[in-house]
Amino acid sequence: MAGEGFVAPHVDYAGIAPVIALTVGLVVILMSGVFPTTKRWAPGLAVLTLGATAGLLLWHWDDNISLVAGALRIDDLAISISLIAILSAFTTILLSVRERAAEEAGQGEYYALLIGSVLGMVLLAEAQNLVTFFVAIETLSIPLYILCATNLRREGSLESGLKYLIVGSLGSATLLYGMAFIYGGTGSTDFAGIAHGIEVKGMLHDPLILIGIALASVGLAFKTSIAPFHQWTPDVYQGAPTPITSFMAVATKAAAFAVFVRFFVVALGPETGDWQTGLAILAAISIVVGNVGALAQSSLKRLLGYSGVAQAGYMLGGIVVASEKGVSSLVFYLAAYLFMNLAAFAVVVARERETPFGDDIRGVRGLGAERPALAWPLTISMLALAGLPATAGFIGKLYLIEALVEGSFTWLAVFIAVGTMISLAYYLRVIAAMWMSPGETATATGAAGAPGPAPIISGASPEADPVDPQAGGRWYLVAPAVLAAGITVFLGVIPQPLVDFATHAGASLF
Amino acid sequence: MSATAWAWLVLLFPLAGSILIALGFRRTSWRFAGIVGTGAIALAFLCGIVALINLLGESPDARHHASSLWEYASVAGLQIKLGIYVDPLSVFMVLVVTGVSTLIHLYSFGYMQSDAGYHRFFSYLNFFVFSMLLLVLAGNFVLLIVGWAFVGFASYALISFWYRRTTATRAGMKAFVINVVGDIGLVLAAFLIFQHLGTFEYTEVFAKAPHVFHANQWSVTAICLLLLVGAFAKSAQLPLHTWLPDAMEGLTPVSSLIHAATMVTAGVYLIARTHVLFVLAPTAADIAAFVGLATLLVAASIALVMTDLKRAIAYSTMSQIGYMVVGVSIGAYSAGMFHLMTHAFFKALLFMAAGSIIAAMANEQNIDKMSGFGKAMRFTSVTMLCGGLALAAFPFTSGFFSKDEILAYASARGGMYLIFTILGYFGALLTAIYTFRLIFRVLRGEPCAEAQELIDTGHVHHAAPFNPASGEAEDTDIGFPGAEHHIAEQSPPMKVAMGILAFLALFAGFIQVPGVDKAITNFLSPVFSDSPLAAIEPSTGAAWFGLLIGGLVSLAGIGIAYWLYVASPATPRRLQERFAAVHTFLYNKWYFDEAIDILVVRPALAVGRFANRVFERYVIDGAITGGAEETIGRAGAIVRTFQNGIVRTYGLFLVFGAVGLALYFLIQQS
Amino acid sequence: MNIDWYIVLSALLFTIGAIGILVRRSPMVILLCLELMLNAANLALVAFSREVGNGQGQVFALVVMVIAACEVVVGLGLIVAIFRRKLPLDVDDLRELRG
Amino acid sequence: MINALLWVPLAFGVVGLFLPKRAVGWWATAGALATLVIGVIMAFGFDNGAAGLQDTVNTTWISGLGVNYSLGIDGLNLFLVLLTALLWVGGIAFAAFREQERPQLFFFLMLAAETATLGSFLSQDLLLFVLFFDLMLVPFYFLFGAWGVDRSAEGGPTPAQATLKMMIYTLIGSLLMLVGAIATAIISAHGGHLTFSIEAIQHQGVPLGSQRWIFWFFAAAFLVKMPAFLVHGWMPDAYRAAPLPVLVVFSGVLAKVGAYGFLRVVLPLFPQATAQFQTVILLVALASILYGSVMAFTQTNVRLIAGYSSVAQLGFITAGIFALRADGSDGAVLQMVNHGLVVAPLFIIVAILVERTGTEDLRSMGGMAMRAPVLAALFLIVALATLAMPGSANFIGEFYILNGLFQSKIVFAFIAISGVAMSAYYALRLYQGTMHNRKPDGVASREISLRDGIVLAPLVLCILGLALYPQLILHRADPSVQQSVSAVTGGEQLTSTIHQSDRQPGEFEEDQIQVQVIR
Amino acid sequence: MEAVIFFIAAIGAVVGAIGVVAARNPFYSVLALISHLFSLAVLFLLLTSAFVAAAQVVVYAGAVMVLYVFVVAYVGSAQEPTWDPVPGQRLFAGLLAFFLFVEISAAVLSSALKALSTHGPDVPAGFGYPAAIGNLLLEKFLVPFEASSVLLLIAAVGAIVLANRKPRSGPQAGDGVVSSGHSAPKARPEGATPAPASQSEPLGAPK
Repeated sequence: MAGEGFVAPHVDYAGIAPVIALTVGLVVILMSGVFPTTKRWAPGLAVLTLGATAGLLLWHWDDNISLVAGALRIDDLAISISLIAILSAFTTILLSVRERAAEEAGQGEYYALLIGSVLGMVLLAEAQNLVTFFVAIETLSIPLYILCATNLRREGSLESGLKYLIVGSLGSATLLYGMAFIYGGTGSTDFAGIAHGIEVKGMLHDPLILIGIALASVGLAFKTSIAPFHQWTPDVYQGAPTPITSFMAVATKAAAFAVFVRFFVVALGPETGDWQTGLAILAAISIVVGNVGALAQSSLKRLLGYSGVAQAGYMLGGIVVASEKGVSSLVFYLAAYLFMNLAAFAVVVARERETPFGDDIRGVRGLGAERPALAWPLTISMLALAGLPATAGFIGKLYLIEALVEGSFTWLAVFIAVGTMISLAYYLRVIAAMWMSPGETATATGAAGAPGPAPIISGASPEADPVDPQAGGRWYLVAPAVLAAGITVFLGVIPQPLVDFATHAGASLF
Repeated sequence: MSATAWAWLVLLFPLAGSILIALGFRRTSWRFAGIVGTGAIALAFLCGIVALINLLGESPDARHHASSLWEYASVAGLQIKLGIYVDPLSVFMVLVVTGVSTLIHLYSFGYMQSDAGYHRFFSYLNFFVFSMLLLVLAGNFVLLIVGWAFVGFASYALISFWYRRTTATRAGMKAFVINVVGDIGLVLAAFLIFQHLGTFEYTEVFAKAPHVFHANQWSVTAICLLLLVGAFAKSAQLPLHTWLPDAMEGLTPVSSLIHAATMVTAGVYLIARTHVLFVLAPTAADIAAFVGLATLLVAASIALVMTDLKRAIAYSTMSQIGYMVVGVSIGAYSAGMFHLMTHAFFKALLFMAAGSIIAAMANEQNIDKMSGFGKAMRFTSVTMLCGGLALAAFPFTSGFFSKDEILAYASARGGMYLIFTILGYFGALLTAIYTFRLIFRVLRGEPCAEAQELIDTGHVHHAAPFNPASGEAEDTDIGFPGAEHHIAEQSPPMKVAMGILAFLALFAGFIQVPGVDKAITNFLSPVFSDSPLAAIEPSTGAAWFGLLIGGLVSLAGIGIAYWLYVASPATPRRLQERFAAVHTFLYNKWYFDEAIDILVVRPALAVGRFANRVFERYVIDGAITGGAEETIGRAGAIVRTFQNGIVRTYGLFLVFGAVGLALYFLIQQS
Repeated sequence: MNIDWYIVLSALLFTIGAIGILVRRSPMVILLCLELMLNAANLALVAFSREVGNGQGQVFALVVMVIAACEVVVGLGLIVAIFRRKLPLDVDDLRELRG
Repeated sequence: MINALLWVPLAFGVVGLFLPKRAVGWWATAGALATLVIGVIMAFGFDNGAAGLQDTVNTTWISGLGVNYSLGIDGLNLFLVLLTALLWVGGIAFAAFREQERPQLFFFLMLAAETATLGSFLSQDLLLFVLFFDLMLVPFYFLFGAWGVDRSAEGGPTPAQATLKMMIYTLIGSLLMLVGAIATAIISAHGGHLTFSIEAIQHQGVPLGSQRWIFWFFAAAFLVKMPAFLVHGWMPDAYRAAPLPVLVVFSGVLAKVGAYGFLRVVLPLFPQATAQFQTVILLVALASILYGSVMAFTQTNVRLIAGYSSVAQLGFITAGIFALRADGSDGAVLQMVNHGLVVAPLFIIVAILVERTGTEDLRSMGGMAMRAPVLAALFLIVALATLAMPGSANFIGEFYILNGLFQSKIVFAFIAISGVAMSAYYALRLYQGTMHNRKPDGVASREISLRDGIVLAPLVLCILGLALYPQLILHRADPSVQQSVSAVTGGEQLTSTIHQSDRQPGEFEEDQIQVQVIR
Repeated sequence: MEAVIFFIAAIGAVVGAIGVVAARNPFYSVLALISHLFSLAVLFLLLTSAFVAAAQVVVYAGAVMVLYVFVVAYVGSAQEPTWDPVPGQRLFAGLLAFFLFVEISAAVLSSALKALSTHGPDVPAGFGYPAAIGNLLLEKFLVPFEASSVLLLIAAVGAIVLANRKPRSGPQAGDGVVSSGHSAPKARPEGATPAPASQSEPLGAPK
């Protein structure tokens, strides 16, 4: 194989156009950051890049082709996940307007890193072999390590960055080690090759493969913040600049789940019987841990972090059943999750900037009377996350549960039900704060400390002092919130389009 | 128009009257209410007469008609029509009810004049008459139950008519709840009947029963016993009688109409109506008879010592109903109904008189405080005497014939049933004694202050209104006992009513005299002809012998009463001291209230308190809700303690997870 | 020398690296320990690539080196930032976020 | 038509959001009235004899998941729908006569709640049913929470806490029900085409093994909703927190959805399981009857007296359904409507009383009949209906229920009927305690205002009307009920069966003779 | 012969690794790591992957380590106290790591894969030589190759973002004090005065 003359691989430039677009965009934005004049174009450029990429991706809708010597494969799953990531990134850009972190890092760098992360996600969603997979996952993570730390003034920001880096690297090291074993066991780094290798080499149920699967799933579970590998989630979510948190909450999860599905369903398809129950147990654990963990949180970002853990548990169900419906339900849920979270985070950002409470729940007290335009989105998103009807959340749960029951994992479905029940306790607490308790803004205009010192776990540290008392009215915060909430409800009433979308994505794997 | 059509009219008038008065309470005068109320009942009475005539026009065995307006609730195999059943028995009852009611309405027209709740009173009273008629005319058990409950409600409403008297409301509640117990008995009986006969219609039930059940089969016995629960509750037979004395809280006209003349006799009617079943269940019938007997004696014994005028009469009512129950249970149907009728007359009369006197006493009911009204209130005392004589079965008064006919029948049936005769006469003795105890103590002797005032000034005595039961001052908002009271002497309507009744009390007995005529028996015979017991009949001689004994007993009783309360007034006190224990026992009404209180009421309330204070708090809120919260909260705390912010701990957990997962994957295969 | 020896060795190194991350508190040393783990993985990859006889593992190893370098750079950058921020270079003391 | 019925309220509510404060109340009332009118029109178009569904709508909603948007009316839900429409008119009008804060939102939520409730009654698709069943809760969560009464002063919960409790309690059930519903569809599909249509599933059937656990998932949802004994923990707090106009519709209708669910879903889809667990559910029902009654006559808070009385009433209804006889279930359907018709006015009256007395403690009320005879009269009628006075439709309802119970499980009937006596006590206690006895100081004994009269009178008239002709409901409900019940009993004719031991007297004598011969 | 080298190298690697973990002083840890890397390079050679070995020496032991040394020199190498504040941390760390090791080795040794207990197949000459690796990199692994280059760029940017702080944010070091008002006490050289600048400075305005 080696030695003979070099034969350049056929590169389908149309196919990798999205990737190229992102790369180019990244470089351009970086450049723009250099000169003070062009600096403020950076957000615009970033939006442009994302738009272009989205367009290119949509252009490839429904054609499943593998690119560049089988390193990548652009199919509906990849596209749908990439689109989710891009949408999330887009919102993040909106939320980052006037965000201190962006200033600290310098516009150019900030958005370049964001785009870089998106690039990683797109690659990850399309990855077809272990090497690409690993590179992509790092391309996804490393910018995030940095972005978390970009609000250099907030100790919490640095802390979260470092924590994320350390645990993250530990995770990826484990993942890598697992990959090594899988490669060793099957002699191939291609997903297809692995599946093939497992069968022909008679490696089915072989310890070598199994240990590989175990370690790899640790790494993936870490990225998707499945308990007990979730512990970074609340801390990092709380410490990171809120726009970045929203990005991590949705996009990272989506991309990681995409590769999770691909890797397990395609590469480890033959081993399904071995890993199903294992993952199911993980799912159950994170449902419980996430939901009970969120109960007593007073920092909204932290609360959303824990709820993210629980939600990840639900979504893992879609992988557990390893069926087409499972994958579709996963994609559906991810899409729904995107909108629910965006609405919530947009509101959090707004309140963070206009109240002295940071992301503390006191910040949304009496919001219903004060700023309905923010209260409704947050309300809807909470109801949706709690899986109440007439929201996308309900349909998503319905979809997942249907997949689970069909895959005869009813017990996990019951877990989801019970978990949801617990989750009401904290989602509704937020709603109650908004509608059923008087506003506290009046009493606490002085400082966060006015009504007793802010609890330690709350993110209400004075660096988060109001940077923009009018934030609650800014279009770039209200519009995303309202829009996302609207879509959440719309998809709860007319889910058919998204269902079709998801079914396509699911079908592309089987 | 057929008899049934008239029967429907009988039902219609009182109902219409009730609604009319109720709706017009704002705009119309009290006179309007009184006239409409009385008129409606009078019309109903006339319709009853017409129905009777219609019925008499037919051959005896064709004298029963069923008629229904619409399907009330008929699905899934049940069939419940809104239907009535007209036969001699129901017509008889209709006449008694409407007749007496008319007079009592007339009486109330005067008696209630100064009551603010005048409209309400007449509306209720008409509604009661309607319910009572519904009860007697009902064509199936469900409708019977409806009427049954309606009269119960009417009695409740009228007992607690002066609803700011706590005693009154409490008494009303008691009456209602006990009556509901009775209703439940009937409902269960109906279910059982349906289970075996598949219908609720009288005609079908009575037609099928003899073929379906055999004598003393458990099911038919059960049915009869359940029916008896209803009957006893309504007719204040042991042990469900305690509500009746308390019901005397109600207005005197009400006591006389509902709690003497009509409603309380519904139990008797029920037994007579369902005699077919009782014939099939002799055991049940005997039980009924013995309960009746017991009630008869117990009530009479209590009546001996009661110092509250109305309560004393109430106990005598119980005792008299005891006679009727005995009668209809052992088979003396027509005799029972006869006594029902006569009793309606003289007992209503007695209450009216009592009401008149109480009014004169400014609402005081304690006979110890009364005396000498004989002079003060001529008319009242005369009428009261008539009633008393009838009640005491003084020879040739109505009570004399009716009561003794029952006892004569008992002796004629012989065997075990002689007990009823003997004890019946003993009861008669007691009756005579307590009746004349009242009469002597109230009418004779030196006029008391109130009486004197009446004699001197001709004005009814006035006093600050107070509640005789509790002694607390009255809330005069709701009028009566209000500004002025009304006594027969000064109120023509009352006079008329009492006069008519006095006449009836004395002479109504002559329509059924052994050997001479037996109008009632003949009239009712088509109803009871199917019962083998109806055939039994004492010979005229035996009957007259019985009457003789009865007469002597009654005279003896009156004599004793005279000796005790007139000749040597000290004796009663001595007797009291001599038999203190007995006296207190009787005075406390055999401690029935206390017993029920301890056996039923307190336990129920205790359970309630337990459920409220302990179970709800510690089990529902504590264990179930709190437990769940606790567990979840704990779990949350644990999760958060591991979330200690130290990155190395997170690493530790990650590795731990890796180890665990790897272990799982490795062992699941081997 | 048989391949499995190499693998076991790499496992040993991997676990030593893990221990390092768990017990050391200086972020720098932790980064070094990460290097250990990645290198252990590299060793495994190379060994396996020898065992299966294709070069993919080696390429993978090379890529891993690059990535390791990136992580180091970012990590060191963070460390410098923290240092500049006058915060202690001790991961245990960075625990404002918890609960 | 049926679509209009379902969506008109919501439409009005949405429009109402943009109206001025003063107008919105009337607008909402108009919306409720419009709904009622539509409902009545449909009722007139209803074919009485038929058992099947009428004017159905059925279109695919989520094709991928086999969920259809299918509605329909039959004997089971016809009158419940009417009841819903009627009570909402009452509740909304009653609220419209009073000052509400943030009225636009208030009435929007009320009307949204109506749509959700109607949806759960109308939907013929299992999943749609579950969806509406859960959805119902959301508006009430806000109504109770944001407009509720704060009890923290008297050591009670705040509205937020109370409603949170309610939500969690009720959603335990309904989430499990969601799983159950999906499982039902998938299992019954046997790998074939997945559908949630109740009829289809009934046709395909569910294997007994699965029925067993699914049954309990559904039962959990319905029993909590009612609420039944042991899972009623949310009721006291919620009832004390709720704003009274909302409580009118809440207690009037929502509890019935649970009972209705048993008839609509559980009996047809899980017949064997139903038969198997009959006794257990009956025990729960019995416990509810006794416990509810006992609590009702020891409570002193007027709301809770009414609340616990509904626990008892729902116990009766459940018992009737699980007598598994047509008459029992007929009675249950009738009783659902009746109870709605009495408990709603009851709460309106409670609201009026509270306004006049400024307290909810029975002990510090009383003597109001004097100056408010009309109110007293209306209250009296309602109270009598509550205690199932013979002659009221409630009596017929309980009569049928108990008869069914009596014929199938005699012992239960005997115990259950004791609840009737207790109901007499607590209903009268409530009436007397407020209307009769001495009037404490500070009690403003005013006559009912004309406006409230307008709200209250129609409801009372409905009670009277039904009292005269309960057949109206029974007759229409019966065919559908027969259908549901026969699913369990295997369709044997459910008329009364003569007891075996009964025989002709003739035979009896022969037996005796034989006996003698043997001797 | 081969075995001997293996063992020497292996021991070197292990010792180096332990050195990294054990050394109190970061500087020594770095040195230990370098030695470790060298011995790994030897092992790579044994596994006939010359290019990797070379890269190992050049990139790692060379470039990366130098970076380390610089940073260590910059932030100063503080002695880390020997005791561990987190109770049981070391114990569990050791135990878990041990288990992990056992599991992995067990997996390896119990694997059914024949090739594991061989030297591996005979490979063509030039296996693992730059040419072969190069081909692979530019054919099969073109994407990862390019991607990792982008990643390097990102990392560089990141390093700049984090490490280079504009002079204006100097005083804001003070924020830390305010910020950590409720966090573990720390050595804080400069005073506790919150910088008013941080409040009033208009953001988004061009500096």
